[in-house]
Amino acid sequence: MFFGFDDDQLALRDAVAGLLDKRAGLAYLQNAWTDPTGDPTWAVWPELAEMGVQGLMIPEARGGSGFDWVTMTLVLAETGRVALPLPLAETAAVAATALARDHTLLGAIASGEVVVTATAEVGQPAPSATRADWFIVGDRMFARDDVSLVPVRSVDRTRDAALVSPQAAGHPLAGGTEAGALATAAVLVGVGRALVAMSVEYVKDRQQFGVPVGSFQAVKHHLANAALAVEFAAPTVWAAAWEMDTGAQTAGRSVSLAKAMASDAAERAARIALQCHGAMGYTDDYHLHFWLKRVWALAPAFGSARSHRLRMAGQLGLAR
Amino acid sequence: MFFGFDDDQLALRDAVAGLLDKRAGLAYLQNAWTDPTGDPTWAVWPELAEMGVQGLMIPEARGGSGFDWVTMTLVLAETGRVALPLPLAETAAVAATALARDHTLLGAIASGEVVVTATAEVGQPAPSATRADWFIVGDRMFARDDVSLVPVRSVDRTRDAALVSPQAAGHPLAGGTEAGALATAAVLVGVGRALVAMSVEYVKDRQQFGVPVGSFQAVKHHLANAALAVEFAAPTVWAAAWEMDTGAQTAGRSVSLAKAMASDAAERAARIALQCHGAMGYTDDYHLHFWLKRVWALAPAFGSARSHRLRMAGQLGLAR
Amino acid sequence: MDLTWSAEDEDFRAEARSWLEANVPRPALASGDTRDGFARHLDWEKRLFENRWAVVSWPEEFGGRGASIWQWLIFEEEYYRAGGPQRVTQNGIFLLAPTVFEFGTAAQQARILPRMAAADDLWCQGWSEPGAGSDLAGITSRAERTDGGWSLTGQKIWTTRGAFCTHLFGLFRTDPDSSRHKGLTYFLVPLDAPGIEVRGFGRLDGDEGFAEVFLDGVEVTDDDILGGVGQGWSVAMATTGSERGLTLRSPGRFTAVVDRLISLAAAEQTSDPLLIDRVVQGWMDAEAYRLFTLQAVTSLAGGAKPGAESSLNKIWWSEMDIRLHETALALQGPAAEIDDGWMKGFEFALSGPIYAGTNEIQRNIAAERVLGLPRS
Amino acid sequence: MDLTWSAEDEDFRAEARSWLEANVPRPALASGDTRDGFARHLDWEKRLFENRWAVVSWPEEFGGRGASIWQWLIFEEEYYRAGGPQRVTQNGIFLLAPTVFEFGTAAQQARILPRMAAADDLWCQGWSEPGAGSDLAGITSRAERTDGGWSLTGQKIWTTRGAFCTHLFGLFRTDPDSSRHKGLTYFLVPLDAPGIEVRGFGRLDGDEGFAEVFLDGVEVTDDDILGGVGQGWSVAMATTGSERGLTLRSPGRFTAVVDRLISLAAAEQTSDPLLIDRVVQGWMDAEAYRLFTLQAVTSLAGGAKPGAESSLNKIWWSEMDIRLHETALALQGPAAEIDDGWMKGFEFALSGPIYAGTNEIQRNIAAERVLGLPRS
Repeated sequence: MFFGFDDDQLALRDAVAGLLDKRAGLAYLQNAWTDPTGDPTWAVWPELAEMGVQGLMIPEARGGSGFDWVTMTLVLAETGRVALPLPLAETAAVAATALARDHTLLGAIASGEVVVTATAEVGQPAPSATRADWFIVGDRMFARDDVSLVPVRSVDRTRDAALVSPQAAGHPLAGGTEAGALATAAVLVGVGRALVAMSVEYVKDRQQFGVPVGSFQAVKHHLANAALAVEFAAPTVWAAAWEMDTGAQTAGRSVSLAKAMASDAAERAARIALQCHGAMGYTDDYHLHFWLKRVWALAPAFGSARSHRLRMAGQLGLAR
Repeated sequence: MFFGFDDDQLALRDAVAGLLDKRAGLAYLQNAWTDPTGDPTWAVWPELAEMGVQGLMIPEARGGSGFDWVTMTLVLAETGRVALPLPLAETAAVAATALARDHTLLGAIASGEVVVTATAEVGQPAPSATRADWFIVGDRMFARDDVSLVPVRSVDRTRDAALVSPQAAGHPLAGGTEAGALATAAVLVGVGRALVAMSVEYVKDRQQFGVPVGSFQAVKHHLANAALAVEFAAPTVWAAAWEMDTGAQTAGRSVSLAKAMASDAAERAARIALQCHGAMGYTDDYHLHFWLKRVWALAPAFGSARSHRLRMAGQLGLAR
Repeated sequence: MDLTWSAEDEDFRAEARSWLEANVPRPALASGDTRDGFARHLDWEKRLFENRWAVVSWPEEFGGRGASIWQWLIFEEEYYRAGGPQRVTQNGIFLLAPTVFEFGTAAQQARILPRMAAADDLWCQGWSEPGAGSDLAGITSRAERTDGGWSLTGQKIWTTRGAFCTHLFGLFRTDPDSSRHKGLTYFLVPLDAPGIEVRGFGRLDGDEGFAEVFLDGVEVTDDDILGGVGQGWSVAMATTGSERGLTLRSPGRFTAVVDRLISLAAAEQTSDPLLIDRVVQGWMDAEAYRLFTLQAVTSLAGGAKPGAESSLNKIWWSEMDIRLHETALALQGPAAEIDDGWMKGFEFALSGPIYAGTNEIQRNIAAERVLGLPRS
Repeated sequence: MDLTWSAEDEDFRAEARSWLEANVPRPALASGDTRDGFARHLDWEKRLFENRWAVVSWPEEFGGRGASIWQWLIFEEEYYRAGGPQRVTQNGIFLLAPTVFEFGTAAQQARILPRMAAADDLWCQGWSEPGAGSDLAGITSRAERTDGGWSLTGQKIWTTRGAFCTHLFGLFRTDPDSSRHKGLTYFLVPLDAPGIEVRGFGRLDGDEGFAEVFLDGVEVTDDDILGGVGQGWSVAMATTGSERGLTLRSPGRFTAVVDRLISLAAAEQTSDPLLIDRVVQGWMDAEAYRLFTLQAVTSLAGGAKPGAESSLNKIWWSEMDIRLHETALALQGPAAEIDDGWMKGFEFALSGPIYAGTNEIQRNIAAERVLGLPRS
């Protein structure tokens, strides 16, 4: 029994975090908000590929590094922490794991040449629709020419979202929605932790009534509640990743647990973060809103907390 | 439009409150806890009858004073305020309104000679089972000889509860469960208000860290939340009473609204009251527990909040 | 207790309903928090005024109908039932006007109110400052005595629709040696005065609904003071009562939202009992708010002053409004991320627990002034 | 990451399971918080000790098995899975013993621990006083120097099962001029010493689970001090860490409750999707607690000290425990008022957010020491 990460996993996480801190900071995100499809936004994509992120879970024989879901969820949480507006979860976690292990596309995914986006069901929004080469809808994948896209204005402008309707049979995948749920849960844990951390910094700094607002008990309790939700969601994500890696019989249930916990925790953290920022959180002149809106887009994606609870009810023998 | 009470209604409420304050204080309640069926506990019953409480809604021709539901709910809230351990809601509100307007029993109810208890369904606990002469189960009433009783130890010892199973056809009633729900909601508003008031007094007095615990923001916010819940439940009870009095088409829905709001508010107030009292609330050496346990018994009685919401879903055209 | 409306009130309702049904613009106007949308909303305000629906509860001499507070409630109910546009004049009508009625001289009332009703003058609120939010008494913008009056200098922020308005009402420190609640004065300031710069900026949803107002030696006169030099705090608190309490959020706003929510549940053919239960709870919360308001208005109509209970009121409606919109988003599923309709409503609702005194402050007030707990 | 158990751990589990299945008393014993029930629980404790299951993680010399912290978790899981009786020795084993291991002399360890493991000595906690609850540093009970040692005078309250215990561990003020956290000393006191009076009183559910302990010139010696004169606060805080954190509430307690809850839902043939959803949420909360604990224990097993995160831990389990029981009561409907089984469990669960530092205090600690917010 060892509930933790090994040195290789932590080193890779830290390397990705370092790259993101350097190349995907606030100025980058601000630009991506108004230009989500532009080259400055996408310049980070090949750099991530060079570091091996897109190929993290791809077999070495196909140009990847053969890491596991545990490592992937750690890395995805880092992308959530900086609200990275690129479809890494969709490409590196969903496509890379749901394609057959010898699929020819894997090499192009690992090298960063190919961008894949994903959504759980027909007619639901998928991100990065302009730049994506391939579109996953549930457990099938389609070439760009084989889908019709209806661009929509997402509350999160960096998403560049479109509703996807397949126009062809597509390629079958294995476990695309499961992978999507787990990857999204990992991102949400990172977003939730960032919301708590940003709020803590803000309330330590912001003075009212002659003291930092973070010294008021109501603010303390709000943030303790946010941290509580996020920190109890996090281990459910790592455990689900480990079960996916080991092919545990309960892996599906654990993924549902992770997504339900992460969705609820991130929504709670978002609500509290906004309240603790007061008016400063309520303007798009300030950066908090990037993380809030990411939560609102991702919490219902790949199954809401409720839909995963319904699934667990069946798995627990409680369905009527 | 006038959402308030007239002078006669307020005078009667105040008279009952005065009697209860004098005759049903803490020492009385403490005694009723260990001796719910004894004469000291029941000595208040004829005094209430003398004041006209049991006959409040009984026609003058049958020995009552012909008041309305609005007055009755005001009075019942007073009995909740002192956690009166007598079946006044069951006798004076349920039996007195659900029996035919010319029923011969009405005179004996008004005079205090007859004690009626009530529960919503077969097999559910009814209070004051030892002393009751008549038993209402849903929309039928049974003589004592026509029911089998299984005494149960209620969490609220003053309830003297028993499970009631009818052994005969009984007398039909009109609107017994509706009356029970509204009467119980009114009692719960009184209990909830008392819980808030007792907690406010306690936290003003109790000192920790050199200050009253009521000066801590967390305690303030707890009690503001309790007051919020109870004070928004209260008008739904008065409005439902008025709709019952005027035979409004939406009266049933309004009763469900009142019971659902009052049950949830009282449970919330109980939880907060206990937490604000700390360990002092967690001993039966201190009086808070009488009110807590009354809430736990009454919140599910005559329909839980959920069951009333289900009913409202139908009334709002939302049932599937 | 009598929860029926008088024949007169029913007539008033019928007249309002019929006018609104015939006149409410279709399709709905673009957001009044954008420059284009604001202009279209202004046209609507002038139409309301011409038909004497702009300020129904004001005396006729100022453009109203002398309607009772009950009729005002009825009008609001009908207005939101009909899907009437957001009231871009509301900060003047609902926040400033009650203060002008209470503290203004006859000359000020005549100068300010009819032009406000006609939407000729558009008022925004200049209270918050970068260092004075929840802690409003931390205001540092100052007014210095000059020969002819006063010179205003400082910075206001979070001024709703400030970039589109013509006038600002705000608090300034007239006594340089004062601190906190003392030494403040309530000023009325034309935004085209020399020395004023207004910078609009985005709300959460990106619409330019906020402004910063920079004042540098702006000249105003004694006539631009409401309620006396140094009386600013107590004068402003009257407005705060309005902002938190009844006037800003009539029950009709929420019953209209609930009606739309019930329609959405039907349109989405929701079969999830949990979602249906949340819709029912939403209806219940709005209904409780309506009844609580009828009880409060009965008390006001009987001559009572609005008190600290308005804190409970604000907590209730603001948190209910968020829950109603969250329920709608849950009904929509992943498509909820599309930024129109309910999502925009949700973003707007999120401001409720923040503005006009955060709900943390409101809970303090409720605990201290309604329940009598000790100040800390 | 490796979430499998070693063969050795699985063997340990199998042995524990088989012994417990054969030995856990049926039907369940009467409450250990009543005089009769306590005696029956004492028999059980002696049986546990004889079979070396009383203190599995202690060294063998003191009556344990030298089990790892992982095996302790496994034992707890099996113990509650089997429906094992409440541990009436727990305040000694889980609160005092860690302190004795850390601060006790070899002589103290030899004197105290084996008799504690054997349930020969029964320890209760003497910390709270009428004026010192959440504010534990407000202790006024005092210890005065005498020729041969110390004389204890004062009053302790909320002492769990104090009326049935033989010894008390508690904090007393040894420096009369001290205040707050300073000048306190941790004493071990036999309850049969002259000058002690113990009065049992009821918990919320009426069982005599609490006691007041009155001390009037009770003589103890220097050997009865744990950790040095004046060191009481820091010595006690070690115990507080245990009380809030892992040891008092192993995940196995809650997974067992959830299993019973799922059975109840089946037995009641619940068809209400809202209730089913609450049961699922209960399972999720307990599962998250189990995983959070595995993560925390991995860190402890790696040599880390339990820290302020134990505050998050305590908030989670205590509030989860109430929700689990509320869900069970909702499943039972009006019959829930019958005061046995789930209702008694609910009443007990309600103590969770109060004892061992209220959850308000825990949230302060989490905010200040985990998140780094400023103390007020």
